[in-house]
This record gives sequence, C-alpha cells and structure tokens, in this order.
Amino acid sequence: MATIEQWLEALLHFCEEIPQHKDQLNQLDSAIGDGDHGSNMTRGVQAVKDKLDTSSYSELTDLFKDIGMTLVSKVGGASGPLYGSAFISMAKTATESSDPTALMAAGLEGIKKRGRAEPGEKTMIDVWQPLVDKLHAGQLTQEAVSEAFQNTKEMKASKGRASYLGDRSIGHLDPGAQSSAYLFDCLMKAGVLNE
Amino acid sequence: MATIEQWLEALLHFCEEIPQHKDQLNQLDSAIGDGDHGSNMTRGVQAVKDKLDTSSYSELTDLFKDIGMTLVSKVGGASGPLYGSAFISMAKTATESSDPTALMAAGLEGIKKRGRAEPGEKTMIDVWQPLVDKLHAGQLTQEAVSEAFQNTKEMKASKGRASYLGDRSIGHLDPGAQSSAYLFDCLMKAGVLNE
Amino acid sequence: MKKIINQPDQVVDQMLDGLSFAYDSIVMRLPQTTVIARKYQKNGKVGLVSGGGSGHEPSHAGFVGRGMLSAAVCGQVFTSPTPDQILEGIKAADEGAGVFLIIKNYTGDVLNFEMAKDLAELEDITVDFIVVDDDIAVEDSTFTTGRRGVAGTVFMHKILGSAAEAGASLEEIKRLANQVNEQLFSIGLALSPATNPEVGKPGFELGDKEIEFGIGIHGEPGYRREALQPSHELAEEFVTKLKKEAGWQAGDRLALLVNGMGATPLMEQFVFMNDVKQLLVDQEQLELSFIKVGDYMTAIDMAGLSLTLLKLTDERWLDHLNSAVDVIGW
Amino acid sequence: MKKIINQPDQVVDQMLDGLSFAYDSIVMRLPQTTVIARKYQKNGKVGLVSGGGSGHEPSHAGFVGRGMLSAAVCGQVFTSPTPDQILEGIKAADEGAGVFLIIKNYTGDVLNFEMAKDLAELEDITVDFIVVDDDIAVEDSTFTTGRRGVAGTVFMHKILGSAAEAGASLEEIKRLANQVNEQLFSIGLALSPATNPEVGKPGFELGDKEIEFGIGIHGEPGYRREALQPSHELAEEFVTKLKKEAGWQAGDRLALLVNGMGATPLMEQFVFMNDVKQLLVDQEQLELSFIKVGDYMTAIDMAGLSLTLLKLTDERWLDHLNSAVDVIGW
Ligand SMILES: Nc1ncnc2c1ncn2[C@@H]1O[C@H](COP(=O)(O)OP(=O)(O)O)[C@@H](O)[C@H]1O
Ligand SMILES: Nc1ncnc2c1ncn2[C@@H]1O[C@H](COP(=O)(O)OP(=O)(O)O)[C@@H](O)[C@H]1O
Ligand SMILES: [Mg+2]
Ligand SMILES: [Mg+2]
Ligand SMILES: [Mg+2]
Ligand SMILES: [Mg+2]
Repeated sequence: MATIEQWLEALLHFCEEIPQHKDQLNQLDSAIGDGDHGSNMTRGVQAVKDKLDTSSYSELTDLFKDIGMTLVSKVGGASGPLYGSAFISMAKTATESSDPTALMAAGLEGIKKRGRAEPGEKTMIDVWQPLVDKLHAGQLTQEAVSEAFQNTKEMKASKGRASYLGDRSIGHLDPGAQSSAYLFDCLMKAGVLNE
Repeated sequence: MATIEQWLEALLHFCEEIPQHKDQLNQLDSAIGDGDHGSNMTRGVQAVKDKLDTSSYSELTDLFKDIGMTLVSKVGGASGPLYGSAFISMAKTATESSDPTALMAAGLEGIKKRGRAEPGEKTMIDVWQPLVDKLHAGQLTQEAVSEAFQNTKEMKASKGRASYLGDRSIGHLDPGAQSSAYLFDCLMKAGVLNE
Repeated sequence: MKKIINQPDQVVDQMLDGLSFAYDSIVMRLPQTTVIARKYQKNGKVGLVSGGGSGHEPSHAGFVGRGMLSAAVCGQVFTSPTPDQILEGIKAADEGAGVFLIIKNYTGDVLNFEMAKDLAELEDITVDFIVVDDDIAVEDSTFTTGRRGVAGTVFMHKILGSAAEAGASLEEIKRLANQVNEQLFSIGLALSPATNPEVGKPGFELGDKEIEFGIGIHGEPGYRREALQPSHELAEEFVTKLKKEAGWQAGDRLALLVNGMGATPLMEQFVFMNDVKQLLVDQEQLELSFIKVGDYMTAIDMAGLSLTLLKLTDERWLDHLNSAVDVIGW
Repeated sequence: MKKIINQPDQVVDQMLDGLSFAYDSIVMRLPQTTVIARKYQKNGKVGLVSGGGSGHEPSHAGFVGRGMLSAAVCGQVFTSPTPDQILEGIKAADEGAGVFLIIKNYTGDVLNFEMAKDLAELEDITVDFIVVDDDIAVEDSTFTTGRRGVAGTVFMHKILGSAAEAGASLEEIKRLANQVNEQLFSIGLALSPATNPEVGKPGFELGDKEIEFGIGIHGEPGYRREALQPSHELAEEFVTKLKKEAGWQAGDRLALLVNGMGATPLMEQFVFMNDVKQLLVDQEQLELSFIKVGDYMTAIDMAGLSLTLLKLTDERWLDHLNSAVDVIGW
C-alpha cells in the first residue's frame, strides 16, 4: 500500500509535468476545443504546489481535499470542476480506505458524476475508466496508459467543447485525456500505482 | 472670344477626363490627404455631365451656375465648395463679361475667398493663380500648366488636410492642383483658352 | 498579437479595475474577486447573476445595474469562472428572495455554476438557474452537450432583469427563463478569428477572402467555410437557417439583435441590418417589434457578427425589453 | 478588403436605412437625403445639427435624439456632406429659436457647413456654429488649418444638447460652445489603419509590431511611428502630451473619454482606462468626475483608441454630461 509520501511525491511531480506540457496541452485543445487546457491546468497545479509546499499532511483525506478544493477554485473551465471532483471524491473514500485502486475508482466516479459522461465520449474518462479497470485486474502498465490516451483519437466527441465539431472531432487526441495520462504516469513513477 | 459651344465642349471633356484619372487623383490624395479627391470629383463631374446632357444653354451664366450648384451638391469634401464657388463666381461675372480671362480670374477669386487661402499654400490655387496671371499676360502654355502643377511638389502645405503633415507634405504633388490642371488642359484643348 | 495591454495574464484583472473605476456610480468590483456587482439598495428582490469567461465585453459586467444583472462573475479569458468566485457573486446578489443564475451552455460554465449553487445552498441561499442555449449552428441532441449559449443571452439578461426589478419571484423567473429560452435563436459568422491574449495567436486561420459560418463566441470554428459574400447573401443564409429552426408565420412578432463580434464596425452592422430587414419584413412579413444593433456579446477582437431572434410569444416580454435600465452596455 | 457590405458605393445609403429602421422610435431618415433627424415634438428650443463624413459611427447619427442632436448630416465615407444636405438638416432642426451647427475642424466640413449656413439664412433661419478643434496631435497655428476635430466633439454634442434641452438661447449655446472647446483636448493612436470601402485598401501601412501616434479619424497618419508598447506606456505618452497642452493642477476636475476607433475590443479600452487612471488620479491627483469608455467617434475599422480630456472649469458642465438622453449611442 502506497505511503502518503509516495502520493505527495507523485502529485508534486504532476505539478511539474503539467507546466512543462502546457503548450502541448493548449495545442491539443486548440484543435478541438478553445486552446486553454494547458493554461487552465498550469494555473491549477501551480496553486496546488504552493499549497503542498506550505502544508504538511498526515492523512490522505486532507491531502486530497486540499488538492480538490484548490483545483476547483483555480482551474476554471470544464477541467477544474472535473479534476476537483475527482480529488474531493477520493478524499471521501480516503476516510475509509487507503487502497490506491479504490481511491482511483472513487476519483473516476467523481468525474463521471460531475460531468454526466460515460466512456467513449472522448474525454478524460477514456483514460480513467480503462486504467481503473486495469488496476482492478492488477494489469496496469505504461503501455495501457498510452494506449488508453491514443484510443481517444478515433473517438467522436459527445461531451465538452469538442462535441460541437461532431465528426470533425475524430482524428484528434483529447487534451483532458492527455493531462490524465500524465497523472497516471506520475502515480506509477512514484510507485503509488504498480505495474 | 470663346463660344458657349467651346465652353460646353471643354467642360464635357473635363467630365470625361476626371473619371479616367480617378485612381491617380485618389493616390495623390492618399499621400497627403484622405485618398478621396478622385472619387469626390468623379461623383461631381458625373452629375455635371447628366445635367449638361439634359439641358441646353444659351447663356454662359446659366451654364456656370448649373455646374457650380451641381458640384457644390455632389462633390462634398473641401473640393466641392471650392470648385462650386469657382463656377458660381464665374456665373456672376458672366452676366457682365464673356472674356475667358476675366471669367477664370473670377473663378480664382471665388476659390480664394471660400478657401481663405493664398498662393504658396499647396492647393489648387497654386495652379489657378499662376495660370490666370499667364492669361492676363497672354502667355498661357501647356508647359505653364504642368509647371504650375509640378511646383506644388516642393511646397509645404498650410491649408487643407495636407497641412496636418507639416514638413512631411513636401515632396508630394497636390491632388486639387492636378484636377485643376486637367481643367485648364480641357479649356485649352477646346480653344476656350488660347496658347 | 497586437493589443493594447500590459502582461497578458493581467488583462482580466486590469480590465475589471478599469471598468469599475470608470463606472463607479453603477458598479463595483468586489475586493479580491473577479465579481462586478451593482451598487444598489437591496430591497428583497430576486438577485440575478451571470458570467462566464471574459472576452465577451460588454458582456457580462456591462449589463450589471438597475433593471438587469445584480452581479457578473468574470473568469479568465474564455475560461469559466470558478465556483468560489461565483459564490461571491451569489452572495452579493442575494436580497433574501433567492438568486437566479443565467448560465450559457458550456460544460465548464455549467459545472462551475452548479458547484457554486451547491455551495450557496450550504449557506442557505436558494438558487435556481437557466442554461441558455440559443446557438443554432450546433446540432442539438440529448446525447451531446447541445447548443451553445451566445448573444441571445443578452435578451435573457434584459427580460429577467426587468421581471426581477418588477418583483417577480424565483419560481416566476425560472418559468419565464424557460419560456424565453425556447423562443431564442442565434447564429454567427466570422471574417477573422479571435486572439486570446494569453494564447497569443488566433484561434483559427481564415484566408484573405474567406468567412466562416456558425462560429462560436470563443473562436470555435463553425459549420462551413466559404468565400466572402455580399451582406445580403450572408443575411439570406442566416434567415434561412433561423427559419428552419425557429419557424414563423407572416405577422409574427420578433425581437432582433444584430451583434458585432468585437472588431466589426457599426457601419457593417447597420448595412447587414438593412438586408435582414428586407428579408424579414419585406419578404417574410414579420413584425420586428424590438431591435438592437451593436456589440453586446463579443469574442474579443473577432470580426464578424451574429443574428439573434426572439419570438415574442408573450406580449409582456416587449415591455421587459423596453423598460429602463442603468447599466454600462445596454 | 473584407467587409460585410454590398456595393461599396451603397454603404452609406444602406447603413442609414438600417439604422433608421432599427431605431425608428428615436430617429428617422429624411426622405431623399442623408439626414438622420430625431422624432420629437418641436417646442421652440434651439436645434443642434452636427455631421460630417460617414465612417465615424456611432457618430453622428447615434447621438441624435432627445437631449443631444436634432439632426445629423451624413456625408459619403470620410467626405463632408454637401450644403444642400446640411440645409435639410438645419430645416429639420429648426424650432424657431435658431439652429446651432457643431462642425469638426476640417476644411471640407467648414466650407460645406458655412455654405449651408448662408443658404439657411436666405430662408430666414438664424444659424450659428462652433468649429471643434480638440486634436492636439496637430500643431495649432493661425497660419494653418489648425487642429482637427475628433472624439471630443461627442462631449460637445452632449453638453450643448443638454443646454438646448434646458432651453438655452442661441447666444448662450454659442458662448458655452466656445468655452467648452477651449477646455477640450484629445489625442489618438492606431494599431491598424482604416479601410474606406470605396477606396478598397488601407489608408496607410503599419508593420506587424508598429503603432502610430497622433492619427486622425480619417486614416490620416500621425506624428510618430513606434514599436508597440505596453498599455501603460501608451497612456504615459498621451498623458504627457495632454498635460503639456491642457495644463492642470492637483485637484482639477476632468471629464474623460477613452474612445475606441472601431476595431478595438472593450477589453483593451478598459485595460488602457486603468493605466490612465493610475497616471491621472494616483499620480497627477486629478479628479475624474465623469468617464466614458467605448466606441464613440470611430474611423471605420481602425484598431486604436483616443483619449479626450475636458477640464471642468464650470460646475454645470458636469450636470450637462450627466443629464438623461434618448439616443442610440451615448
Ligand atoms: N462532460 C465531461 N466529462 C468529462 N470530461 C470532460 C467533460 N467535458 C470536457 N471534459 C474534459 O475537459 C477537457 C477540456 O478541459 P479545458 O480545456 O480545461 O476546459 P474548457 O473546455 O472549459 O476550455 C476535455 O479535453 C475533456 O477531457
Ligand atoms: N483652403 C483651401 N483653399 C484652396 N484649396 C484647398 C483648400 N483646402 C483644400 N484645398 C484643395 O482641396 C484638395 C482636396 O480635395 P478633396 O480631397 O476632394 O477634399 P478633402 O480634403 O475634404 O478630402 C486639396 O488637394 C487642395 O488642392
Ligand atoms: Mg479548453
Ligand atoms: Mg480628400
Ligand atoms: Mg476554456
Ligand atoms: Mg475627404
């Protein structure tokens, strides 16, 4: 079972990864959205980093709650409430369980509920859902992460801004799926989630 | 002494010359004004042509008055009242004299009075004044026309829009001087004014 | 990018300071927030809160004041504001009779306003809302996000603002909002894209002679790209599309908004208005009972315009549109 | 040239039809003319007529209505209207107490309005006028045409309109106009030139990162070309120039107009407003008693803005600026 230090390491790493991929995320969002997903997420994770740098945590639930609230109040757009809801939902579950699979499953439920979306609609859920499924099966791999992300390319968007494009959304990767893939990468690198 | 037919021929020719040089006049005006002198004058002479085509004249004064009023009500800008005043002033003088020199001198006075301008201010007056002087001296030539027009190039404008440019107006020909040069050309070609 | 700004990430903050200073008899900026609230004696009426990403000026802060909005919550450029900011707007708008949110249909706006509603209800403020979705360029379907909210939202502000001013209850406002939304139809086109100052380059590319039909108000591309056409043909495309969606019969009464997208001179908007008039009045025999022409819901510096129709199925809506207001941008 | 128009030479005609149709409760177009007159019961007050070339929308037709202008005479784009049209405007404005003309200082405008005054006096209408020359970008001298009339003219419309509405006599209006004109100072800059639809190409060229200080409202080039600077530096250039011309002391009261040139989003205008505020209020300790920000005197599709100051040397001017009007564009 992952320690809180591992979670912290993973999440701080995520806070560094996103700004480094800001332009890439904006570009993905330009193709099928409004070009700001990188900027939105960067604004959010920078605030999260400030928060984590000035706080100390002994309980996962406090950590997740702070991250969730910070994301909700800093990111804006669609991704703010969605990532925020993921972490707030994880915070709730963390009062009962510290099992990473259960926590990530709770995050997924938070996103689905807030976004009223299902797998196959070309959103971040198309990374979260298959990877949570893999976690349950004990089969999470680096390849699974990039495969899930790449699968969004051929999907037709029916949620979020990309849905306005209808069929023209096909052939583009989903920006929220990319940022979620980075999250899973970080969690794996820090050993929170195991291959 | 020129006949009314010669005046008519000259002025109808002017009504054809201006539209042919519309772009050139606009370009001259773009350099030191607002780029519309060709359009303004074209709008005016087309209305004059319509008027002349549907009227017949036995008196110069009637002819000049109609042209003056038409120009005043169709050209707009600075050049409309100025050319209009020239012809209205000529119409007044035509009740007493049909001497082309006296008539053109009256036209010049009309412009100067309306525009409150003097020679050397880089306006149409810098064509009218030297050419009326030449007429008085019996020395009007084609070269004198183009010389007068060309002389506006090195002048610094102190009237009209070009004056806003101050020294930067130097080096450009004055558009109103060019259209006036066309008028004198037409009057010479039709034999109203003699070399 | 050629803009009269300082640091791109300071644009919203400085814009709100400039606006609230210039019009300090009408509005104020709530300290430490991006909320523009009206200066007004509270008197137990329903409060109205709108907002969304910035870049649509004069929307939404320009419609805050007596007879329209109680507060506008301004996000980063083209980015929905966050729930904590919206909550501040709701609290400022609350006069004790509940607060009504006017949300444009974008996932981000809907999610953030919904979360704010939850937070407000924790503080015992009754909140209800309408999601405006007037943009017929986007195909509507219960399986997708549905139509976007665009310039028609301004009519929603005006009508609900007038009703609230007249003392309507939260339920009445909600019913009115639903009725108006059903009769509200908009469509837009662009001659040039918008440049978000934080992004630094245009949202899409258009050739020298190309226009794009059906664009959104955030630089979203539209449904068809074509060569530039005369204004009367553009008007025809819009009227045909609107007729198909809105449906109408000779004699029907409409309110109309010709809306500039930010960089389109009024000259062009009025020429277009004249073409629309010929189609709707002379040809379709409709009665245009209320008209506005100008920049109301812009996309920063996009050149283009949109046309909004509201079918006046209720006589009182016209009174609401005509009633006096004290705001910056109406 | 990318514009929403039909034939370029029909633009003014169709624009005026569109405008007068859209706002037919406020104004009407006099048949067979390019005059927009207000719909209003005549009651023996002084009539106010303004106008000039088109392309400055909402000027001047947008300021016709109760409390401002009686009529606006609209010339071709950037071309002064002709005396016969101005005469129609004067006749429409005449309520028996004389008509006052608000002319911007351009040779063409001055000459055509003067001729119209002569014609009106032949018809026994008493006419007087002011030639507004607020543009400090142009050096003033009795040996030249002098300063141009630019955005400050809108404050002139408002103050005189309010005075006329309150029943001031022609002589009183004339005196007031002279006093206001002496305290009126403007200066502008462009990020991009204007394109007159009849000309079809921009009036001047500017590089990708260049701006031009001191431009006029007809695409006239200005006094200096420079690399684009942050908004607060642009504001500094303007304030320095204005201070030199207008002169002021801490505590002086000003009315202020930040005016967009047609293609400049309100976002930028409000950011600029914020920088102007810091200079004038925080640094120069002036009191900004009245402020407007928006498109009031445009140059078609020029991107840029101008800053106008009116030194409020008379307390009553503020009341005139604040009084209610019923016009399209104020
Ligand atoms: N209803 C939804 N459910 C889940 N994810 C969504 C939904 N709508 C959008 N998203 C995700 O949000 C991402 C866009 O986020 P972002 O660009 O930050 O917000 P916005 O669309 O408001 O600009 C999309 O790429 C998608 O992954
Ligand atoms: N005060 C004046 N006296 C005489 N001619 C003048 C005066 N002002 C301008 N002009 C002439 O008018 C010409 C410009 O005419 P035009 O471009 O049609 O009008 P506008 O300047 O109003 O656009 C100038 O080139 C100049 O010859
Ligand atoms: Mg986005
Ligand atoms: Mg000119
Ligand atoms: Mg966004
Ligand atoms: Mg002109």
